[in-house]
Amino acid sequence: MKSPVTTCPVAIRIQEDDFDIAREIAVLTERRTDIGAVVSFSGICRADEDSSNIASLTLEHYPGMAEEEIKRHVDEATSRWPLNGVTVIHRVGRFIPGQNIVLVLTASQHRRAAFEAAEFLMDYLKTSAPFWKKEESATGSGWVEAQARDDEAAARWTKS
Amino acid sequence: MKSPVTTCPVAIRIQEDDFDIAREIAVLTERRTDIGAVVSFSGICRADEDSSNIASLTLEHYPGMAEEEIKRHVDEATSRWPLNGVTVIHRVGRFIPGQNIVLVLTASQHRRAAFEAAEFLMDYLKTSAPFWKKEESATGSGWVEAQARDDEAAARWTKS
Amino acid sequence: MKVKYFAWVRERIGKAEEMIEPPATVRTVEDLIAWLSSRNEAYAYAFEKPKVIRTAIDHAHVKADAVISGAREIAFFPPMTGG
Amino acid sequence: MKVKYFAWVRERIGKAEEMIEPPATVRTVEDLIAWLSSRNEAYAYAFEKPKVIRTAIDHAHVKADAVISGAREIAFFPPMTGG
Repeated sequence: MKSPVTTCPVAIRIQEDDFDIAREIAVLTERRTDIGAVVSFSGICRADEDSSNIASLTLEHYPGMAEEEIKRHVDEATSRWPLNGVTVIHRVGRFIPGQNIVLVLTASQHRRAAFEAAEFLMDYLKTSAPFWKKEESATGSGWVEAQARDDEAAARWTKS
Repeated sequence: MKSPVTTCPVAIRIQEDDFDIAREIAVLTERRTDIGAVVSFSGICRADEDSSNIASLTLEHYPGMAEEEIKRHVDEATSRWPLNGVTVIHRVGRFIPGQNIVLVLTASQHRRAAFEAAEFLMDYLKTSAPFWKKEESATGSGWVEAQARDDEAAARWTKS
Repeated sequence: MKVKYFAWVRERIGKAEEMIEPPATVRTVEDLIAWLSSRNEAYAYAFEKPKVIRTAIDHAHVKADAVISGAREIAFFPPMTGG
Repeated sequence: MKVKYFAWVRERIGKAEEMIEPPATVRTVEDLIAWLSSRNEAYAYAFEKPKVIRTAIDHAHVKADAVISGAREIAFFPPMTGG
């Protein structure tokens, strides 16, 4: 039999606008019959970040480096897992609780690769992509501190 | 501060109709500000299951037991991870490559719980929920055989 | 009791369900498979590799040594391939 | 070379970027942080805990002992909190 040609389109966007998960999944999967598994992760602004009541979150990034850093990790993901498509969208600007912040989509023949690659990408976005969150609450505003648990999550993927 | 009341709505459906991921995510997250992470898994009919070219897949299930078996595993997932919502939709009937078969959605405060619970549910759906796939190809039709790798994937979650 | 068959077990036996009344000596799932297999070639073919067959009693997975008395519905099927 | 500051490093220094010309004795990222810190209290405050500060040279993360010669753009920022 003929093995189908597998391609892995990659889309990386940093934008203020919201994203449409269904549309992004459709873009990845339309007219393809080699994808068996699609995993999506959406990160949403919560009202209770670190036990203070959040009124809003402002996301700042390092233009240029942010895209390049995400690209480096997407490239690592596509070399580590047999992926058929990856989409990463990170929003910047000011958000209120309930609004979308980040989307990671991974497509593969089998679910394990799609799950692992999505988790890998999220762990690296959290700890290595140059984005910073400032939170506003009733008691004032301040920069969100990095979490040790995020460093530990990213460290899981280091090849020994 | 007042800790927000966290609820975990559960929806389990077995249906012939397609599902709309965006709508299902909206149902889980609308008017909530306690959800920080939503993971979706969609399983899609591939053209190249087990190295034969698939024309169609027919999904049969055990009505009654299928819903109960999924419910048992959703209950286990909600007891093992702090989840804010779970949706499982499994389609039955006849599918051609490219069509959706299954959707698992998990919502949580943090991404790790959402990722692990979604993977746990998929591993158990594959090995323990009473569904069977029959494939048709140019050379005939036959029942898809269970994969050892799926049993191994499910065994990861057994508490020792 | 009611017995249900799924996937190729159903196809080999040629029916999706039936009512049966096994004798009292048929105590376990294993006994029931042997008793059904002795009926005719269709059953014998369906159950030719008993270790492959999965069984549920009243919608819960059980092992071959499970006791069948009191069961309302017993189902036989191949390993599941959903998801 | 161009220097950029992000998040609370930017807020403490009071600007997002600037051109600098450090003397040749400033060889590494560590040296540069010390040299900037000596300029005034705003810089000293931004860099008061140098171990917390992350540095990128030309869009790539580097460590404190990285050599800065040849760099077009150096950025200082706190640990990242995206995603």
